[in-house]
Amino acid sequence: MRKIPVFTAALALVIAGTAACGSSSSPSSGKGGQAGSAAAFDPKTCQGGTLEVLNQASISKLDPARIYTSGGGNIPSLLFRTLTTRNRLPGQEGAKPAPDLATDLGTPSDGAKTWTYHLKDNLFFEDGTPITSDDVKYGIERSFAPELSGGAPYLRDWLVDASGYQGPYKQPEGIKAIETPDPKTIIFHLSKPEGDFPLLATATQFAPVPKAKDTGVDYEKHPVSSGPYMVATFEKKKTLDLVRNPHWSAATDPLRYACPDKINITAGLESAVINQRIATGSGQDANAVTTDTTVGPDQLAQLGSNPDLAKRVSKGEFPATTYLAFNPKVKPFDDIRVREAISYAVNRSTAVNAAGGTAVAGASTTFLPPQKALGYQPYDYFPAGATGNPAKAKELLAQAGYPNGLSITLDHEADDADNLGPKLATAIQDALKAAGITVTLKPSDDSGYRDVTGKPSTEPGLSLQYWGADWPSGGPFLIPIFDGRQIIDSGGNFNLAQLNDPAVNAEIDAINQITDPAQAQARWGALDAKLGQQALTVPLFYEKDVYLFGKNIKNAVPDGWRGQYDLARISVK
Amino acid sequence: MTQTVLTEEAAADPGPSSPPLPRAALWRRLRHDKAAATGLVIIAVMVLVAVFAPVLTALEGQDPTTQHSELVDSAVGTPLGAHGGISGSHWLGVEPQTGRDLFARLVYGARISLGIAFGATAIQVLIGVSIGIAAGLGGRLVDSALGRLTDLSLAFPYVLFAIGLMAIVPDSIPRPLVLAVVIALVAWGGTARLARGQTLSLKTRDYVAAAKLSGAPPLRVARREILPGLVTPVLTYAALLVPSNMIAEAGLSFLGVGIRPPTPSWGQMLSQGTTWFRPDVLYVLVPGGALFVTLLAFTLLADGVRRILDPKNTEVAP
Amino acid sequence: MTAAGADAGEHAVIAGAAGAAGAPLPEQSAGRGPAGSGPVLDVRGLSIDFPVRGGQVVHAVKDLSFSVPAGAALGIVGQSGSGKSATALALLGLHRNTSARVSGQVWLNGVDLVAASDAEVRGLRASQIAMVFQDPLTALDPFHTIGDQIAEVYRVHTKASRAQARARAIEVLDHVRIPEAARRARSHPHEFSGGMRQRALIAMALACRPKVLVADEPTTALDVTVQAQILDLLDEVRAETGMALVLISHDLGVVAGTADEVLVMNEGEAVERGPAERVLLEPQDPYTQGLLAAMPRLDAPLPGRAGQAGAEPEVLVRVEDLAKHFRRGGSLLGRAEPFRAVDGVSLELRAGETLGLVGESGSGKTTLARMLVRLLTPTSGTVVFAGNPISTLSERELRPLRRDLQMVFQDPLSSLNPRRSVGETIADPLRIAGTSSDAEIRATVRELMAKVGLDPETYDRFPHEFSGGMRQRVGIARALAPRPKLLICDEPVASLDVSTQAVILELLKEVQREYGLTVVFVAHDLAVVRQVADRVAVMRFGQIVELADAATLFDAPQHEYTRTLLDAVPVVDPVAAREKREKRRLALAAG
Amino acid sequence: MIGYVVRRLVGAVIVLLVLSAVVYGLFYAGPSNPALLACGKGCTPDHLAEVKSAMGLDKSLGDQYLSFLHGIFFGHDYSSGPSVRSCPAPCLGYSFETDQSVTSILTSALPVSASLALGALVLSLLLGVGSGLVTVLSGRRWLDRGLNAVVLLGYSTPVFLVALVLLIVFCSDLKWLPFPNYVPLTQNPGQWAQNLLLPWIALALIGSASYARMTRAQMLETLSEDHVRTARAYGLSERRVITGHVLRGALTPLVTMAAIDLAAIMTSAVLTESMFGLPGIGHALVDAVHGGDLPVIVGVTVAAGSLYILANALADILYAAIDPRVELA
Repeated sequence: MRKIPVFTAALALVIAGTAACGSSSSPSSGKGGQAGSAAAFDPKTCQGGTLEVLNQASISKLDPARIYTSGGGNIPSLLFRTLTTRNRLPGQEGAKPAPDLATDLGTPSDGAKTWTYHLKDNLFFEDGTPITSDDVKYGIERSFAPELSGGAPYLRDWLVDASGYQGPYKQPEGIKAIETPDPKTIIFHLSKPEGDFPLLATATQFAPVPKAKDTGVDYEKHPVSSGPYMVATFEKKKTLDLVRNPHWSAATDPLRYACPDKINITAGLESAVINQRIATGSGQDANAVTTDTTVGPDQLAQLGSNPDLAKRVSKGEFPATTYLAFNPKVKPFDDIRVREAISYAVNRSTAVNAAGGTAVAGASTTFLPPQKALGYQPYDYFPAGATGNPAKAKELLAQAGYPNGLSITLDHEADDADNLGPKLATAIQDALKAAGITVTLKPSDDSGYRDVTGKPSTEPGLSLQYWGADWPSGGPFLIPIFDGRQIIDSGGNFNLAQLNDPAVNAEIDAINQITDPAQAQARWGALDAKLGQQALTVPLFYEKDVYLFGKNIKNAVPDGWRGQYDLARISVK
Repeated sequence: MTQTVLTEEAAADPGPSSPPLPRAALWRRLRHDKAAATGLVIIAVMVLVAVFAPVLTALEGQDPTTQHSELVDSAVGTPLGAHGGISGSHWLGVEPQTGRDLFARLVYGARISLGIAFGATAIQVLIGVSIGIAAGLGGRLVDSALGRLTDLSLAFPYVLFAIGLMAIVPDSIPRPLVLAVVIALVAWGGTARLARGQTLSLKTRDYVAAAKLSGAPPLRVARREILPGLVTPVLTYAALLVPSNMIAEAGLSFLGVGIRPPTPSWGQMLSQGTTWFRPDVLYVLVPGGALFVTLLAFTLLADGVRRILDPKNTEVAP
Repeated sequence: MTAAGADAGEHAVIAGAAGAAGAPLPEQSAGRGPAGSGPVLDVRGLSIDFPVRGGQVVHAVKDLSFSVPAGAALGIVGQSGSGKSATALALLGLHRNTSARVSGQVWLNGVDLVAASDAEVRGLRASQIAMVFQDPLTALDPFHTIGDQIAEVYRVHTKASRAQARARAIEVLDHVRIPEAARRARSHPHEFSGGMRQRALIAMALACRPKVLVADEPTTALDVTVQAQILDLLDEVRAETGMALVLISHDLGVVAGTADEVLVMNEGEAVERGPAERVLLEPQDPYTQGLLAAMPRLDAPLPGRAGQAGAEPEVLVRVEDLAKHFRRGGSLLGRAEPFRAVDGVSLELRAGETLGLVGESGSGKTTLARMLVRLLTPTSGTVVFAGNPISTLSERELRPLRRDLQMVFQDPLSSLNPRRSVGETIADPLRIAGTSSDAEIRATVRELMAKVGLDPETYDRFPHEFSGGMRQRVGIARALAPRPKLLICDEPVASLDVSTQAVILELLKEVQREYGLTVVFVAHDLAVVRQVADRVAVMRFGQIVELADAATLFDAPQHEYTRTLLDAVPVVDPVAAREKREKRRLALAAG
Repeated sequence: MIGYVVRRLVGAVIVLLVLSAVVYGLFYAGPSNPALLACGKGCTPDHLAEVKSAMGLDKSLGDQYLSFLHGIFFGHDYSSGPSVRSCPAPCLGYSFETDQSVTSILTSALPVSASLALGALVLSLLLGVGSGLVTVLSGRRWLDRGLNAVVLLGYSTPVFLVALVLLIVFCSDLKWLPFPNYVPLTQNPGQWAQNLLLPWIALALIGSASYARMTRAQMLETLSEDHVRTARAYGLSERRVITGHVLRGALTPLVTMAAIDLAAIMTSAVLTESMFGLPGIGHALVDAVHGGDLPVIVGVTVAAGSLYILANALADILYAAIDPRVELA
């Protein structure tokens, strides 16, 4: 139902590309895993069988440099170990990072501007060669090559003097800001304090790549595995079959259980078919899961009456908000009363229904989703109730000089795959009609939509938007949207309000220096609440993720980072 | 979309030598042909429904775009109440998720489905007949150029090209118009081929020579001698084109490149309905049934006309 | 002609007249015995009905009786719709499993084909009675070779081996004088000419040595010279094999030289039957008499053409070295040799004369005629009409001259727009000229209609409501409407029954006189041309081989081809016909 | 014969050239920005510039088209750095979004589409021709009417409706079949057929209508031909008449229809592929359209058009080979 986009502050756009690269996660409401098997689950005896993964999104990229993931993704994380990784636990604990290749979460120094990591012992690639800190450095350098673009842009921003680096093919001397004094140690020098660095280090760009095996753009045909599985066959956009990596050792990797002997991923399926197959569960489908298809209305409607099916759902929350974005540079949205009127007029019931109902979306009046890891603080400055307050909206419009109503255009995506399509747009259209606002809908194809809305010169006055966290923290949620220095004129901009408030910018810099998560959370929450008063966005709903899994699947527990069960910990036995 | 193929069959059989049937006689026989008459009545009803959609929805007291979140289950979006929420104020129930009135959407959807089907057919016939006559009456060069053009249009993978075209047409043009034009543009070849074949056959008739001898200029020959001879075969063919265009519209809307929301179209409703088959079967049955019945009506009519006009009238095997 | 045959003939006429099928006479019981002197085919009280739409029934054949002795030849003659073809099909039981209802008896070799079982009838077909059909183009399966088709028939009836059947096929093909029979047996039907195909069909008929051969209009689709060859062949194989022949034709001339006995049918009934000489030379029945009178004949006295022989009339049309070439099978990789439909024709048309243009199919006569009125543009050469070079003028320049050049077409159905009323069709040239008011035009049209023998009240009727002859009158009226100077008649009577032919020819002569027209009369039928033409041009392979006064051309033809043509024309007098056949045979032997 | 084939193919190539030029021109000269679209989602300005120069979009449209044509015969290397994306001949373009040559997308989609089309065609022919023959040969009026009704139903049912009902009934409710999941023939023929069964049935239910109607009409026409009367007049049994002299003539026109159908299903069974999740050509195109992947749209359209034209040419050649009357000089 939902493709899984993740976002970047600086340059890049949405990537739904890779099969896996799912969303990241954060403290989950932790309802998942009531299957009860979680408690009885023993990772020691779970080995065996073949896991089937049925996905919609094509597996079009498998190069760790090119994948855009949150927390290392679901499928990529089976192949690539990274310096740190998500903690893979339900609830709030799961929203934290944990050491992976590294021995710990890193040692900050110089006011969180320098981060030092040491690699564990006995780490090997699938061919048996040992993993060194140079391999990690090389993996990061590759991701700067233009022909391997696609990953998150943070490193380019954060590393000292790295923004002009063109990758190891053109500049074999490498990035000065990364030091590898010995094969076990790697040191990162940042241009500014970044308390979130251990969370960023979960990305696949932090996976080691052996220089000797690098074949450039062809590397993805068989990326060298450092994780529990390796590629057996890979057919772009169709199938990816994984088998055990003999040189991976569970001793160095307590978080990945690696239960199934084989994992077969099939892409390009219709969402309805995926859900039907998992629900029906005949034959191999009893061992099936999906990493990109939330449950459809057919199965949702059955959950109440079908206890067998109800046992086979995982309910989590990926921290993401769907909202209306204003461009205050465009009339009439320069007038805060118009923005407020629209905030009052929206009908969050129909909006939530458009997304599939309260089972998969929760009405939201805050920009930050209701998760502690992000620093959520409740507020509702323009109370619209469940179904909108058109009277108050009309009043404000009259004050703003539109006593006879208003005609505006709403930009949205052409299809409903990202929940930014016609369904939500028509719900908004219908709700605003009650307040005397006539909405003209303007759909664009996915790519065209990002292109139009991401360029300040062409940005429409009002558009449907979605924002998800690259990792469970308030920073990646608020910075790209509200930091004035993140406005990008050439395209790929996400600060759609084009807000450049020195006070806000300064507060962001201040929070970034904090390395204590609890402290930072409180400050992010306060910043969100303050920004909310300006009515630069109309938050509509936050995301709930309900995934089905097959009859034989055990330990399908949604983690707190991404709200989704973790393939590295699922068993089919 | 094998449906596109069947129109070829009709094109291959111009059946030129049948004596003309006066319109009145055709009408009389049509009324006595049970199947064709049924088709005609259904089409008439559908057209009336489409034309009077605002009146009908006003009678019901609903409109096709107002969302009723109170009428659907807030958790999963299924309509509340039995049979998709059928009630005195919502005659066919409501749409899942949005709670929009299904009857209102159905009757407004008829406007789109029928309008585009008729519109596309009209454009197709216009293009096809013009090109066909020009090719048939023009010289060797004109004929071979237009013949190639026709081959080309027939060679275009129908659906693929329509999808491709829909993707690049700017949004400023009204969508139904775009759809009608695109459908017509990718499928005028059959009509052109039929019209050309018919023209070539009529051209050799001596009465065309006689008209030339009477001093008739070429345009008069085309209008007075050729065009009337095309009316019957082209109309018969067009009767088959209408349902095939309707399927094309439904298919494109189904694929999400057709009509844009909130404007209702049957194909689009069906495409939404596929995920609701079990929780709300009515949501599939209503637009699906309407589409099926209308298509069947057109096919019955076209078949009836063909049967009546067929000089051999091979209803029963010898 | 045997006495028994004559008796049977009398009996048939009597039985027909009495309207009773009657009990078999002793002769018939004899006929059912072993093949001998009695009739091999005996038809008694045959009636055939066809149900049509609306529950009505057409009585195609009513109570028909006749018999054919072994080795004899019966000619059945009738105009279209007389029931002769339905009768032919009944002789082989081919109405089985159709909607036709057959009653009466058809005795063949001791079996009544009407009552026998399907298997029995199948066994008799080809082995006892075989049939040759009218259109040799469609009568053979296009997918199989000629030899295979003959061999298949032979094997079905004789249980012969493949090789034997093949040998038999080649044998019969050789018999019907197909050159290189062994090689041609491997050809598909489309590789044969029309005449060859008809020979192949006859060969197929001969394959199982049947006792009776039914030939239904076997030469109607063929040119006159080929027709003569096929008729000669039929006559020959009958003589050689001793089988009986039933020859069915609309043309009295066709049966004259071949049939011993002739049966004339009209509206499903036998109106007259008897020995060929008697029926053709001294017909008793008024219907037969009418048929014979209407038939154009080469031996009738030339019609007088008074007034034409006077002072040298002016030349209306001058044709010089006219040619028309059609490209065929043009391709990307090479150009095929063009087909020279008309190849260097020069002639002059004198005002007020009628020029007959004769030739076989493909001789270029129609192409030439159409170039005379610029319906076709010549490849080279000129046509000068009253001082105007109409072959080179542009369409626009030509338009004012169009009214002077009119044409009457062969097929009256195809030459009238089925979707326009006859009145408007006739009015068309007047409306295009645009010089008269609507009332004037209507008056003129009514006048014209009356003149050509149409009821002016039928102004608003449509062509399909008229008979063929009436339609041709409409065509003539349309051609006359602009008061033309030159009238081209392209086979104007070829698709009409012989009695209608005579009337239309008379009408044409009349209007020519009245309007002072110059007429070019195109026809394949020399006898028809002879009736109307002052001068006659004979065409072959796109060229005029002979051009002369009618009298000269018919009485003393100069060119070899003209003579061949004239010799091939069937004549009604059986004695004369046999003489002509003998002449042809000698010529063939000599050549 | 050879000459005919050559001529027919040369004609096909000319039509193809025009087709590709039209498609190319239409899409690349259209209002959308090809470089941006080709660059795909997640395109950075760096990447965009790279793609732009690699695609040669700085050149004129005509030059671009020529290099597109050149690529078909000689391949094309897209390079803007040390690593080269090579697209060997026949190169129909390069999808920068998925980092694959269009040719490789096509070659992986083609077997799926071909499997779908062949099976559906065989089933359509069996059902359609079979029922057409039975109707005509039995001569039963009720059968004839029944067939006509079925044919009309087939004409009136959109394929996605059939597909949906089949899926629900056979996979979801009765569970007689697993949900379709394409397995290559080379991998497991049994599963290949099992997984394609429903799509085949869906297409055949609709496609066979045309064949049934065509068979019926052709049979009736051939039965009324003179040479069939000749065969009967020469004492051939009804069975022999039908098998020896009717079937071949009656069914020959179906060859043309089948060849064109084959191409049509291979290229245009978008809805069927989409409903049954078959990764065929139609699916690839829909993906490309939704992703705005212009090189794939153009490449697939051109390839599909070629397939169509070749099928037409093949049909003519086949027809000529079967029917001795067609001259091949």
